[in-house]
Amino acid sequence: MKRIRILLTALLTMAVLGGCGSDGTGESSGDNSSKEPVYGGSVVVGIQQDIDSLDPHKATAAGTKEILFNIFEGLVKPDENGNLINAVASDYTISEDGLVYTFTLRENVKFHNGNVVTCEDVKYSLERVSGLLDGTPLISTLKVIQAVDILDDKTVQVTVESANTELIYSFVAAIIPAGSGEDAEADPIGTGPFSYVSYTPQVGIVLKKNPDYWQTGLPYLDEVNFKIVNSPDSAVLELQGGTIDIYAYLTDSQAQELQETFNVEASASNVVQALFLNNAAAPLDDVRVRQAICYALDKDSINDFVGGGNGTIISSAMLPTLKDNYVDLNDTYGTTANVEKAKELLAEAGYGDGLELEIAIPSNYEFHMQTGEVVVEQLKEAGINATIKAVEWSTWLDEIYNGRQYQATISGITCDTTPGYLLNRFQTDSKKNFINFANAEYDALYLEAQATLDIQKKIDAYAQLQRILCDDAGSAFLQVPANMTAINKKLSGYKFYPVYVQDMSTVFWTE
Amino acid sequence: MKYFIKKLITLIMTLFLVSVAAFLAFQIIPGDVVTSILGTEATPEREEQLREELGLNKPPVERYFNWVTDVLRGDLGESYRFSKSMNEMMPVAELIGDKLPVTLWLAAVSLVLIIVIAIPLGVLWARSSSHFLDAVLGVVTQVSMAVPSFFLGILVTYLFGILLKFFAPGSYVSYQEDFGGFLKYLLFPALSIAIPKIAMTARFLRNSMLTELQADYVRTAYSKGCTKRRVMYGHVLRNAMMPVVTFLGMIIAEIVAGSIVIEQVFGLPGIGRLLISSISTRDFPVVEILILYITFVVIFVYFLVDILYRVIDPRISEV
Amino acid sequence: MGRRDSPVSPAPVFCKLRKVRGMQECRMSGRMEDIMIRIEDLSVAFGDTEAVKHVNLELIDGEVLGVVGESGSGKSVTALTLMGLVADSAQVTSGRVLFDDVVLREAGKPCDKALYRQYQGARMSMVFQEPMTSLNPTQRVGKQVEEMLRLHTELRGEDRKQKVLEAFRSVGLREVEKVYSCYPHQLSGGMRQRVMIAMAVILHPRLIVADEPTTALDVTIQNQIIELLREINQKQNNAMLFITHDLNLARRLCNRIAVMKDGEVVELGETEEIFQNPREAYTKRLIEAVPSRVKRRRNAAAESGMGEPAGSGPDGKIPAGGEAAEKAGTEQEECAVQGWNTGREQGAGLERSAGQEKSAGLQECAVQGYRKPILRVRNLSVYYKDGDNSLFSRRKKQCVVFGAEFELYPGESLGLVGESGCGKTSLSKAILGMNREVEGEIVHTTLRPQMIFQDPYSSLNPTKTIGWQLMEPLRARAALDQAFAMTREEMETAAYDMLHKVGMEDKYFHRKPSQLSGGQRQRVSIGQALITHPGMIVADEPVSALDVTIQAQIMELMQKLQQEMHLSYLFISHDINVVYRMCDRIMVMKDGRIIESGETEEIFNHPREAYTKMLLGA
Amino acid sequence: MKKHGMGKWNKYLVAGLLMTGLALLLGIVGIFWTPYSTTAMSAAEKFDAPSLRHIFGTDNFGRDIFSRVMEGMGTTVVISSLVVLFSGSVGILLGALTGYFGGVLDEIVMRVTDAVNGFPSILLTLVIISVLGSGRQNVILSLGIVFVPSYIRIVRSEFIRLRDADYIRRARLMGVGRMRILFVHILPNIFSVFWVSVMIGFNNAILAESGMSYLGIGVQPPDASLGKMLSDAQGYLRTAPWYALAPGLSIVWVVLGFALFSEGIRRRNA
Repeated sequence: MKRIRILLTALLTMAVLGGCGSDGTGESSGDNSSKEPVYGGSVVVGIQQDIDSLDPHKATAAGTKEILFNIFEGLVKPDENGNLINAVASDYTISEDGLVYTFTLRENVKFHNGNVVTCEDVKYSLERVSGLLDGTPLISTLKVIQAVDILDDKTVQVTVESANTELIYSFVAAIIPAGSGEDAEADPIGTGPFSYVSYTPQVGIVLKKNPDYWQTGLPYLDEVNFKIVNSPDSAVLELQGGTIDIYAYLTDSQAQELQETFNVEASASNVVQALFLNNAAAPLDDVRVRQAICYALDKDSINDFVGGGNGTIISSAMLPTLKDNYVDLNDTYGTTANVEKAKELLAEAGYGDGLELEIAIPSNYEFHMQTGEVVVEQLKEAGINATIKAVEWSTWLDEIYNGRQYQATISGITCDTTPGYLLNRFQTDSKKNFINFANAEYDALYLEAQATLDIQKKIDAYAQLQRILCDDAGSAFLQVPANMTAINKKLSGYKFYPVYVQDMSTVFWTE
Repeated sequence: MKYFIKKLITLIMTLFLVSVAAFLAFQIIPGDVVTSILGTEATPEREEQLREELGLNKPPVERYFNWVTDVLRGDLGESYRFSKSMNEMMPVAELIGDKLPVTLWLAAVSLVLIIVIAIPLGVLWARSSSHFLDAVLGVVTQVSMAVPSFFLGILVTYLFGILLKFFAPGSYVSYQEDFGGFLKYLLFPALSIAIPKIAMTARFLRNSMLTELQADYVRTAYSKGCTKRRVMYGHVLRNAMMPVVTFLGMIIAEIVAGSIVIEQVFGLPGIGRLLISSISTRDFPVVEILILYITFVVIFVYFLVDILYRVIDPRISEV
Repeated sequence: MGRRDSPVSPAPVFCKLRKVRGMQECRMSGRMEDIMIRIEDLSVAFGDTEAVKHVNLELIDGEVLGVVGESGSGKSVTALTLMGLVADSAQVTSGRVLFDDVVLREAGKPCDKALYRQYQGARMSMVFQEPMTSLNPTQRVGKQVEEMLRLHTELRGEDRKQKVLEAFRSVGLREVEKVYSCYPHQLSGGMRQRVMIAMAVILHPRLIVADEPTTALDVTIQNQIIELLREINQKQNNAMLFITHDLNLARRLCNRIAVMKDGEVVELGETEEIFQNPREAYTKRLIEAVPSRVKRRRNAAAESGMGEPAGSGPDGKIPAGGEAAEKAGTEQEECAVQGWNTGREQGAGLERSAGQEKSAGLQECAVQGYRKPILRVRNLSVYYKDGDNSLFSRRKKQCVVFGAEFELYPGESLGLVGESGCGKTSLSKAILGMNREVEGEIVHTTLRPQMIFQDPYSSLNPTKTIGWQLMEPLRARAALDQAFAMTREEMETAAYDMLHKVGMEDKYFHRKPSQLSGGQRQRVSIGQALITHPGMIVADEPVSALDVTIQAQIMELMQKLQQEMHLSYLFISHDINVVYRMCDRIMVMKDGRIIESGETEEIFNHPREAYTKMLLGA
Repeated sequence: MKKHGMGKWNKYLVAGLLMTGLALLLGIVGIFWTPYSTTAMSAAEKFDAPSLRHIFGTDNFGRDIFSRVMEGMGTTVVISSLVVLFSGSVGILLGALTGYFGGVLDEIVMRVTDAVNGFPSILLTLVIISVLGSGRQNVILSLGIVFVPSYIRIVRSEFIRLRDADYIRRARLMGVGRMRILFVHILPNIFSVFWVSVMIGFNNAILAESGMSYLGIGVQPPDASLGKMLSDAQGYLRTAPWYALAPGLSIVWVVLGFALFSEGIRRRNA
C-alpha cells in the first residue's frame, strides 16, 4: 500500500525565520544589479533542513517548497511582489459567480523530459491534487474542485463547488507530466527553470539548468546545489569558508558579522512571532492578565536584541506586507514597556503580588529561545516571574500545539499570500486555534468575511478581526522578524519573495 | 571456546536489554510519531490511517516482537522520516549504511593520529630522563585532557579554519564525491577527537612502562647484560602495551559509536548527528537500530580487545 | 654489637678465618689476582639512609660465600651493587667493587653501565628469588635464555637453541623441547627456578649471585634446587654468592658465611666455625632463633620452666617464662569462672604449665578418655567451589580435603604440616565455618574459635586504631548476646589488658596498623583473637612471614599465652621445624589427605611415610 | 595521620587546590552575588570587548560575561556535585551489596551496568533527557544514572577484593553483623580508591554537563551554563572570540584544577 506522508503542513515555521517579503518592491539584491550578467557557473545555497518530499504535491515543509519552486511551476506562480503571474497558463478567466476557472496554456512549455505540456498533463495534475484521481486530496484548499475539463488542446476548464476569492492563489500547484505522480519522488519532472539532478538525504539536492525554459534568457546558472547546513552557526562558518554562496536565515548578529564580506539583505519574512497565550489556562483566562503581559513587553527592545532592529513590530495577526488588509494596531499596547499599566491590570486581576508563568519554547529555534530570554527579563519588571521550559519540536507539536497543555509559548506562525489565512485559525472551533481564543463576535465576523465577494467589505471585516484579536489580547504578538540573507558579493539578481521561495532563475555571477 | 560462548551470550543479553530499554523509552517519550510526521493539519482519520500503516495501533509487546523478528531476519525496517522514493521509505539499513562510512573514517583517522603520535610520545616520555621534557609533557597532557571536545573543536575551527585558513569550516565533501577532500576535511575533526586521547594514551603508556620497568624481569634482563634500549623495546614495551591495548579499545569503541559532539561542531553527516535528528523527529526505527548498533559496536570492540589481549598476552590465553 | 670495621684494615679478620683454603698464604704472598671479587669498604645509600655500611667481602673461584641476614640487613643491596643492578637512586658513598682487579664500581662515580655489560651475563650472572616475576611473562622461556647467547656469543639460530636445550638438560629439566616453548606461567615454581639457573649458568660465568633462590619454593623443591646449585658449583667451579635469611640453608651450601645486620657485616667466617662458636651476640641469637630439632626440647623446657631469659627483641618486654608459669594459675581460674573450661581441663593445664613433659601427659589423658576433645573432626571432606558466580557456568565442585579425622584437646597444640596446595588451609577454613561446602562432622565445644593468619599486614583493618580492633570482638559478642554486654570502660580496660598481655605498651592503643612493625601487628592479631577467650585458635602459618628473630618471639608469646589462657592451637605450617617447636602432636597432610599423625617426637624420630621422611629431610 | 598531613604537600596538590579553590570560590560566590546581574540586558553594551568594566567582555545581550561565567561555574559545580553525590551513594550501596554478597542481584546489576556502560554517556543522557524533558533536576538525574555504573564497578571490585581480606574474615569469625562488616569494617578501606574515582567522576560530570548544555539539552536559559554559553558563542567566533574563550577556558580551568588536585591526592596517598 502506498504510504502517503504529509509533513508539517507548513503553517508553523520550521525555520528560525521564514521566507521573504520585500515590502512589495521586489528589488534585486546588492549593488551589482547594474552589472552585466555572466551565464554559467554554479551556486551553493545553504538550506536549513532536509527535503521532506520531492513530490511537489506532497511536499509541505516550507524549506522544501522554497527549493521545489525552481523545479516546478503551476498554472500561475507568485512573483516577488506577492502578485500572481501566469506561468504554465498564459491566461485565465474566472466566471462571475466564482465557480468556473478557465485556463489557456502557454505555447511550447516543455517538461524537463523534453515533452510539451498538454491539457492532459494539467488535468492529471489538478485531479491528483484535488483528490478526483484516487479520492485522496493532496492540497486541502483544492478539495473544492469538482471537475477538470479539457475544452480544446490549449484550454482547460476547472469547476469548483463554492466561490472563494482567494482560491486562485492555490493554482500555484505544480503541473507534472500525466501519470508521473508515482515517480515524482524518485525522478521529479517539472517545467521550472532548473531540473532535478540528485538528492542525498541530509546532504542536499543538486539542480541543473533547464535549457528549454519558457522565459527566454533564464536561468543564468548552470547548476544550483542546495546544501543542508545543520546550524546557523556552521552556516556562517561555511559562508566565510566559501563553501556556500547564499544563506537566507541568518540571525542579526551573524548578519553583522558577515556585513563586510557579503551582501547582507534584510527583508520582511512571512512569519508572525508571538508570545502565544493559552486563553483557557489560568491565570491567562483573565483578559486583564493577557493585556498586562502585552503592556509589560518592550517589543522595540526585543526587536533590537534578537532581530537587530530589522523586524517589523505588530500587534495582531496580519503581515504588514499585505498592505491592503493590514491595520497598524501598535498604539494599543505601545511598542515599549508600560510597566505601570501592566501592574495595574495585574492588581485588578488579583495578581498584585506577582504571578508565575511558564513559557514553553521549542528548543531547536534559537531565535525563539533568545526572544524568550528577553521576554522573561521584561516580564520580571512587571512582577511576572516567568520561566523558560525548553521542549523538543516533536513534544511541542504534541503537547502544546495539539494537546494545548501549556500556559504560554513563543513560536512563529507562517502565512502565505492569502490574506485571511492567519485570521482563520482564531475561530473558536478551529482545529488550529491552539491558543483557545474564544470570541463569538470574531467567529461571526470571520464567516461573514469569507462569504462576501465584495473586496472592500472583506478588507473592512479583516481589519475588524485584527482589532478584536488585539484588544482581547488573544496573544502577545511581537513582530514579523526580518529575514537576513547573505549573498556572495559576486552574485547578483537574487529576488526576495513574500513567501518561502529561493528563486535561483534570476541569479547570476557578475564575473 | 567456552569463554567465547559465554561472552557471546553476555553480548546477546546486553543487546536484548538495550533493545527493550530503547523500545520502552519510546513508549514514554513525549511527542507522538504520527503528529511528528503529519504535522498540525492532518485530519484524525488520516492520523489513524497512518497509525495503522506504521503498525502503531498494535500492543507494544506485539510490536516489539514483530520488530525483533524482522531485525533477526535482517530487515532493519524503514525510516519514518526519510524517503527513498515516493512509494518507498528509506530502509534504515541503507540510511545508516550511508552515514556509517563518515563516522568510521573519522574514527579511523582519529585512531591513526592517536597511535602514530601517542605511542612514540609515550615511549619517548618513559625513556627520557630530562626533567624539563617530563614537566613539559606533564603539563601539556594534563591541559589537553582538560579541554572538552566541543571547545577543542571550536578552537581547532578558529585556529586552523578561521585564522590559519588550513581548511574551510563546514566545507565537508562527501566521501562519494571526493575521497581525498573528504579525508583532508576529516583531519581536523579527527584532530579534535585525537588530542585529548593522545594525551591520555601517552600518559597511560608512560605510566605503564614505568610500572613495567619496576618489574623483576627487567632486572633479570639487565643482569644478562642487555642495553637499556634492548630492555625497553625487547621486553618492556610489549608488556606495557597490554593495558594500553585495552585503553585504545575503549577509545575505539567511543569513536566508532559516534562522536556526536564533534560531528555537531564540524557539521559531519555521521551517525551521531543522524541519531540526534532522529530522536528529535521521533524516527523510531532509525533510533532503535542506531542504539543497537552503537551498543553492539561498543561491546564487540571490547570483545575484540579481549580476544586480542588473549592473543598477545600468553598468561591469559589458557584461562 | 654494631662493630664497625675500620675501612682501611679489614684484612686481619679475613686472614684468621680463611685458613682452610689457604687464602692466608695467597694474600700474604701478594697473589692478589686469585681473588676474583673484591668488595672493599662498600657503602651504599638511598638518599640519607645507608643501606650498606662499609662492607668488605672477597670471593675466589669455586667458593660459595653465604650472606645471611634478616630483611633490611643490606644483603640484597650488596649483591645488586656487585652485579651493577642496584637502582639509579642508590649512591655508592664509599669503597669500590673489583672483578679481577678491574674496578667495576667506585664511590662517587656513577655506574658505568657499558663496562658492566661486559661482565653481566658472561662473567657474572644472577639467580633471583621470585622465578615467576623474574622471567618476562610474555616471552617463551627458551627465548629468554637464548637472549644470553644472542648478547654474548656469535652462535646462530639452531646452534643457539641446541645450546639452550643442553643447558636445560644440565639443570635437570626434562622434555626440554617443550619447556623451550613454554611461557613462564606454564611451568611450576621449581621448573621456573631451574630455567633461571640455566640462564645463569649457560655461559659458565665465574660468579653466580643467588639471591634467596629457594625462598619462594616448597621445601622439597627447595632441596632439589640447593642440590642443583651445589652440583653446578662443583662441576663448573664458579664462585657463588649465596644470599639467604635461612641459616640452615647457608650451612648446607656455603664454605663461608657473612652475617649481616643493619647494613654491616657483623661476622664472617668458615661456616662450621660460625655455627659452633658464634662470636657476635647477634649471630648467636640468629642461630638460637632458628627453630631446630636439636634444641627444641631443651629450649622449651628452659623457657617455660627454668626461667632462662628468652632475649629481648625490638618489640620490648616479654615476660620471662617463670613469671608466666606463676600467672598461669590465676588466669586459668578466670577462665573457669567464665565457664570456658571444665575443672578437669584446668587441672591438666596447670599440670602442664609446671613445665613437665606435656605431650606425654596429654596422650595419657586422651587415652583414658579423661578429657573431652575441644574439637572433633570426623570423616570430613571439603570442597572447593569455582569462584565464578556467573549464572551460565555450572559451579564445579572440587574435593580438596578427603575424609579428615582428628581431635584437638584443651590446652594442646596440634600441628598440621604439608606443602602448599595440600589442603591444610581449606581444612582449617572448614573447621572455622568459613567454607560451607563440606561433608562430615565437625564438633567443637568453643563458642567462637578464632584464627591467626600468616600475613600480619592484611590481618588488621588498616583504617581502625589498635584499640578499636581489640574492642571490636567484644562489641560483636555483646551485639549477639546481651549477656556479654559491657560498658565502654570495661571494654577499654579489657583491650588495654590484652595489649599488655601480648607485650605491647599503652601508646599503641591509639595507633593504626600502618605505624606498627610486622611482629607488632601479629601480636595485635593474637590479642584480637584472644580477647573473647575463645579457647581454640587456628593459626595458619602465623610466623612464616616474619624474620627469624621475630618468629622466635611470636612463638614464645603464643606458648606463653597458651599456658596463661589454657588455649588449644591448631597450628598450620609448612615449616617442619616451627611445628616441631610449637606442637604436641603433628598431622602430615598430602594431596588432601592426612597421611600420618602422631606425637611430635614419634613422628620426628620414626616417620612411617616416605613423604614425611622427605619433609623431615628438607 | 594528622602529623603526616603538612609534610605531604606536592606541587600537583598545591596547583590543583589553588585552581579549584579559585573556581569554587567564584562559583559559590556566583550563586549569591555577581558583579553585574546575569540577566540584565543592555543594548548599548552588546559585544563589548574585555575591559576593566567587563573583564571578560559582554555577550549578544550586553550581559557581563564574567558574571555569567561565575553563575555558570556555580551551576556547573552544583550540578556536578549533586551528580557525584547521587551516583556515588547509589554506587556505594549497590556496589557494596553486589560485591560482598554476589549472587543473583550481582548478576542482574552487572548485566544492567554492562548495558549502560556499553553506551556512550552523551547518548544515554540524550535519550534520558528526551524521556524526562530538560531541566536542572533531570540533568542531574540523567547524568547520575549514567555515572552510577562506574561507581558500582569500582565499589564492587573493592568489596570483592576486601571481602576475603584476612581482617574481614576475622571480623566474620568474631560474629560481627553483615551490615556492620559492610559499612564499618570495609567501607572506610575503600575510601582512598573511591575518593580518586569521585574526583575523576566529578571532572567527567563537569565535562558531561557542559557537553549537554552545548547540545542544548542541559540547563535552560536564562540560567547561565558554561556549555550553553559556548554554543551560543560559537556563532560569534569571528566578531567576539572572547565570548567563546571565557566559558571554554573556564571549563578547562575547573577540569584541569580538579585533575591536578586528584593527581595530588593520589600521589599523597601513594
